[in-house]
Amino acid sequence: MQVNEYKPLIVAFCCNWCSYAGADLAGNNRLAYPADVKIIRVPCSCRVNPTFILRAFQRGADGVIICGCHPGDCHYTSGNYYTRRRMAALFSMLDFLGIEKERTRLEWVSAAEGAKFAATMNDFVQTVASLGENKRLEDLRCKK
Amino acid sequence: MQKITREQLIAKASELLSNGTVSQVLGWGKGEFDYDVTPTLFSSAEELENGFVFNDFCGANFSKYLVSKAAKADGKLLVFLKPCDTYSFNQLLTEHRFDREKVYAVGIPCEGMADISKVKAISGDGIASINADGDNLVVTTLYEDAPITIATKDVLAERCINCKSKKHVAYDELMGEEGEVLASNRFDEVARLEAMTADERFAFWQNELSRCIRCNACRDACPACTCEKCVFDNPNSGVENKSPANEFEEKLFHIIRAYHVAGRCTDCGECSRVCPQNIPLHLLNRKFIKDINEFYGEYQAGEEVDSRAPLVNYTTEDLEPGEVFDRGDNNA
Amino acid sequence: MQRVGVFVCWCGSNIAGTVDVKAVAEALKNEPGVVFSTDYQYMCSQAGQDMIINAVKEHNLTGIVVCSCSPRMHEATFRKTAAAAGLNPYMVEIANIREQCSWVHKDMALGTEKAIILGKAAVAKVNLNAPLTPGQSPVTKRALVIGGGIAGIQTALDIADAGFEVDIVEKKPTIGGKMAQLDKTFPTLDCAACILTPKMVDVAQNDKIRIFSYSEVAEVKGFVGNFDVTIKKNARYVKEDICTGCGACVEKCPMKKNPNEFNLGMDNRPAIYIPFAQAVPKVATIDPNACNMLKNGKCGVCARICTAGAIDYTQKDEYIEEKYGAIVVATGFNPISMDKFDEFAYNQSKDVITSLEFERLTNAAGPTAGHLERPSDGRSPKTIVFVQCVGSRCDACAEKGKEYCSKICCMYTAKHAMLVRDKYPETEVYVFYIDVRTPGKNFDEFYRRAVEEYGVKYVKGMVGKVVPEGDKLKVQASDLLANKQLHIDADLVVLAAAIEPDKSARPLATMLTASMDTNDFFTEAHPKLRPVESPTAGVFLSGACQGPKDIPETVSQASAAAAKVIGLLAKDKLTGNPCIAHSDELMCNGCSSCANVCPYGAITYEDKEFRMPDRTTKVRRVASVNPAVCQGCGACTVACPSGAMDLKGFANLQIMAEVDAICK
Amino acid sequence: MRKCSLEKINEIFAAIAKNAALYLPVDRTDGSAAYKKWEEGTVWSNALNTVRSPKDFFFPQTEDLMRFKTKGKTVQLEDIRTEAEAFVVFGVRACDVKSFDILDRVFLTEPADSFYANRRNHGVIVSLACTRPVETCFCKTFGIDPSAPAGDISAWKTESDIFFEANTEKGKALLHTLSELTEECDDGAVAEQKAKINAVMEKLPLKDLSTKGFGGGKTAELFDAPEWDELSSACLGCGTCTFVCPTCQCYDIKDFNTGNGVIRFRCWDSCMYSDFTKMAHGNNRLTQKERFRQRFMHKLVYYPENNDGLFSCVGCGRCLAKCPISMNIVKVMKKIGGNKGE
Repeated sequence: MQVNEYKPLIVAFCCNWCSYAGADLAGNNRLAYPADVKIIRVPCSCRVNPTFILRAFQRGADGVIICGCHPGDCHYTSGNYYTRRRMAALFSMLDFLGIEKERTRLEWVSAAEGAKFAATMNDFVQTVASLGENKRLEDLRCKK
Repeated sequence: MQKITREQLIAKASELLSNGTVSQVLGWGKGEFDYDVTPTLFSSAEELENGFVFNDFCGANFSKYLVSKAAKADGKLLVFLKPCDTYSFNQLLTEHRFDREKVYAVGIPCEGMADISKVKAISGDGIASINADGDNLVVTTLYEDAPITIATKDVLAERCINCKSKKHVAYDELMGEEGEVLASNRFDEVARLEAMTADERFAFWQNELSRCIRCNACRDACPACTCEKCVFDNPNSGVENKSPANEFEEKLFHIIRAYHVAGRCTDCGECSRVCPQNIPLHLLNRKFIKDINEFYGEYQAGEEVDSRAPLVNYTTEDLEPGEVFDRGDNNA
Repeated sequence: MQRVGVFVCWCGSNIAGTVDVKAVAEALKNEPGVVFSTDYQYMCSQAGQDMIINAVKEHNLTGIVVCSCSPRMHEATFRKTAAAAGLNPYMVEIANIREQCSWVHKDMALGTEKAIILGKAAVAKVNLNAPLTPGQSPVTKRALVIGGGIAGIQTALDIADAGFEVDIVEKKPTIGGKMAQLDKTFPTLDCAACILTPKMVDVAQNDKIRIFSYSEVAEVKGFVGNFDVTIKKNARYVKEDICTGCGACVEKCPMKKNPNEFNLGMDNRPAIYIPFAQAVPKVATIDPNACNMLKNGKCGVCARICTAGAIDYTQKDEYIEEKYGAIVVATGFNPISMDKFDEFAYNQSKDVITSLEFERLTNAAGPTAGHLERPSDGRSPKTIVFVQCVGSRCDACAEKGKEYCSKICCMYTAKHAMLVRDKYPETEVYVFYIDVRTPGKNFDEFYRRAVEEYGVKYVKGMVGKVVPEGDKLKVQASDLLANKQLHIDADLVVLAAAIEPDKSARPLATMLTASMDTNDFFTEAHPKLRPVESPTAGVFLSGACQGPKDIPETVSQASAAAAKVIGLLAKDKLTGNPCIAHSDELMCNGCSSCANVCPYGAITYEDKEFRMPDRTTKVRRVASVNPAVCQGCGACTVACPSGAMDLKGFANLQIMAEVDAICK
Repeated sequence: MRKCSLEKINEIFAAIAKNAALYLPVDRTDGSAAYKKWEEGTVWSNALNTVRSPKDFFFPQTEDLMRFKTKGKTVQLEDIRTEAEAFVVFGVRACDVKSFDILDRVFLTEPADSFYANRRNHGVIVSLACTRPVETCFCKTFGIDPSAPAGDISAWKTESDIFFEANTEKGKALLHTLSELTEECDDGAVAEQKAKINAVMEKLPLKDLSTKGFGGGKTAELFDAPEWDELSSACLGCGTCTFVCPTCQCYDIKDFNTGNGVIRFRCWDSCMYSDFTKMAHGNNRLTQKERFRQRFMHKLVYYPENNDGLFSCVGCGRCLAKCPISMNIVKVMKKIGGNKGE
């Protein structure tokens, strides 16, 4: 197995009701994932503005993951359905601009899925780590 | 050559002015050269006679002016709308951006508008005059003794080559014959880019967007960009910026610009028409349109008033963002 | 500029074990706005909270950052602390350095580094916080209980007892639910009907309680304290207020051969029926799919026989709109379908039955009047095999069955086995189990009695196959302790089918905007500390809709839910969540994008006059948010192209500040 | 005067590029031209005008001025100024060369703009006489002779040769480095070329446009002219005219927080923008008409008033070609001032 010295910076936007609680449950169950993942709590995944994602990349993030309630489980009924469309459009556009599509991800993690949360983060960190540093959507001013 | 003439339009406008239907006319004003026209307000038959033009260079989409001009007009404002303009007209109505009661819309046919840079590429620059003659443009220049004849179809603007519709989706009155929605090849270029590798696409856009001077012409000409205050001008938005300081900011502006009009963009092509650096900005908008069509079913912004834009809509069965890339048409 | 105090909690060794709390407090000292930074063993303790209060006073703090456990745990605690210190409670931000740091990262250096970053993000956010004041809304002092089983009954009775009006909506013709179908109850073996039916009568006689039986919830609008609910009262073709429940129609109805739902189809009932003798309301119902009059316009026997004149073939579904302050979900459970479990021959043999069917077979009011008879030939079974965990505790990947433990099966199977051996001592009874789980008062004693006093043969192992052969059921099973295969010729096989939430729960959850887990059980606001509340304010959970439960547990949860409802209804006004959307009308385009995505209809538009730069005025359409209706999801903020719409408490700039702090 | 065969032009470029970065107009695939850094194989464009003017080399669109860092509660300033690289801009037309007179008066008047001065000191401008004026050209209006461009070195191109004449010390030094590739010659061929250009100039549609009625002292007369309403009516408020203009020199100073410090930078601003010169009390020009008027009053009245009658337009014609709605300084001059009725 390849030992990766490079530590990616991952920003995870988690909805308060499902995924943030899922992350808490991962904590309760002591399910480890890399410290590279930093979570930002939002009321709903639909609160995540594409500008936040671009901002994270600008500021030095190597990967951005948005986690919300499973479709149908949104605390606000429909928020995650909008998220799904918004992110499908945004991710596709980033890919169209030649930016690695693996750097962005949308995952549904329920409050009961602590294990899934940890597994998802482990997998995402590994995926991003294998891509290396974010070069295509970076702002060098922020990396000094 | 356009099927409708300047004289017919002046006659119609004069009639509507004189019978009190409208108090002002939003039309194309005569410029310095035969190819430059300025959106102009006319208030009388005399003004029309002196300054109104209609030719193969009247590409500007007037819909956006209704946001500012309709409210100010005393009576109704007459606006001439080409088929593509009517989509923007409806989209603006959907978004409650002007008062329909203040506008008298006359649909006019369009045979496609010419792109002056394409004319110059053939005739050479130093244009002295351009006159339509049947399906041709006759160009005289400062350097050639003989007039140069160019087929109008060879110098059509990119958006007109890929015209999506000759049908007017909104009007109070229609001049000339109604056309039909066309099966255009407007997504071919997007598809060509999609078929490239990610590296190639990155290089392509890097080259295109690096030319951006952030003059905001694309935004300010866009009929979908009618925000009272643009996020890029608003210091409290967190994304405000005035210049493309680096590659990131070039991309940021154009991604967000296209994203903000995604599902609302009628594909009128004004962004690319006005770009002083000839960046194919419409491709970004078309990418969103193509994706939306493929992900959520065909949707044409502005086709119907009050239709719900795809990004403010959903079904429970929508595809996941991860599945966007599993569709096999993307070899990146 | 804010004056921020940072308080880093050790949480004993929970945080301090993996995070150098002193280093965190020290590092955050230098962050912009921070004027005080300290650490303490238990920030949430009274001493910890006092420390915060004192620091606020001593250092004139305007904002507080607590680096501690999840905000879902103690955000409310520290907001109260801030309020006690004279600060606006929304000037508090929590950096989650326990669940999302110390508990998931083993390396002290990495954990500390991350904790500092999370702290910086919280500081960056609190620097942009503004005091928020929640809005207030009135409370409709009436509760709705959805589901009329023992959970709904208990909740309704308790709420009514406190003096509030309660409506029960039950989709079946009678309340009573699953418990009404049971014979005896563990671990006391008292008869279910004997303890349930008096409660049903109490409900019927309570003037605070209305029962909408044979009814469903059709639509829910509004929010905590102010729900507008539409109840669909299905046509039962019998005037409820006139029918005396005499049963004459039931006796005379010619359409007799319809599977009797109450007895799980093990016998028949007429087209017009009363589910059981003690039904509440004791009113007949016509099954429109069975009634010849309704189907073909021929018959009319019941109408002729009914002296009260209660039959009304023209009755239509009726929609009733009512306002409620609180809603309790008590939709209960059902055994899962056995269709996918062909190895147990459920669909091949009538003598393979589920435990609930077994309840009806042993119930004195059941199809056999309580005599244990095989459904196939009516003979008394000599050998009975009980199979545990049918569809419970399945592999996650298995297509059939459920991953979870259904919780009640071990005990009712012990009950069944014991009752058989008690009444028919000559019968051989086997119970195949994976584990026997008996936590509960007197539960293990009960199970041991079954084994030790009643000689029930408990075998650890699963039944592999049941094959009907002649009048026998060949049961192949493994005995894991003896490590051998068993072949038993059984007369009756009883499957302890897993239980699952009622199918009506999922659409109901959508209407209520209440969240569910992947198994369709309703999610509680907190699994330990708020077990009877849904995360959706004003929606409470009672009984098995939240997870598998036995009767005592259901009843205690039902009463707990009632207590929560009473607490809510006792208030005259509710204080809302101040973290709601807000539109800047100077920037609003009036485009309706926000209203399109608002799940609550909280956004309306008005034409407003604005002074333009050129000193003229212009009338523009602008959005405004109803603070009582907005729940603060933020969908509108992203839909808004101009950024006019922002969310208080999670503002664009606040989230970007967090992003910046994390990424720098 | 020295000359060189056009066949050897790449040797000239190579020689210049040996000592300095060389920028020259290159054709782009979209039919326009842009300045590009020369490297082996770069083809010099014949195009008259680049979309962006050579102003960008001396006054780039964005430029970092300084950096702040906060350490604990102290702020540290970092001077990030460096000596500019030596560079040569080749093929600058007479109009664009003239723009440096206008920019110099703004940036080099004390207190001098050290960033601009730094680049100006290290940059050499090799101009080129016009070969093909077009319909949008009106440099003559501002007294510019397209056949006699200024610059550190003036150059003329004929069918076969290129001619150089150094005008400044910097120019002489550069031309000196090319002495092996060039030979001394008389100005006969150049005079012929000049005549050819001037003949074309007589045919230009805007040849009679005059500055009559504009200039210092005209503020009171022109400020409230009723025509401004109509002229500005269609203006979209974009910055295209400003950003392609070789003489527009307004900038905004902004701070960018990188997370590790603050970069204070300046970037082009446009008087067409709604937040231009916005101050604590708000905007001083509230409507697009006021902003539109500012741009042209500045070029035609305010600037000459403060700068010995020098207009801050050079007639390059870029704004005529690029304005999305074809509103421009020529139309303004014809509608207002001394060109009325022409």
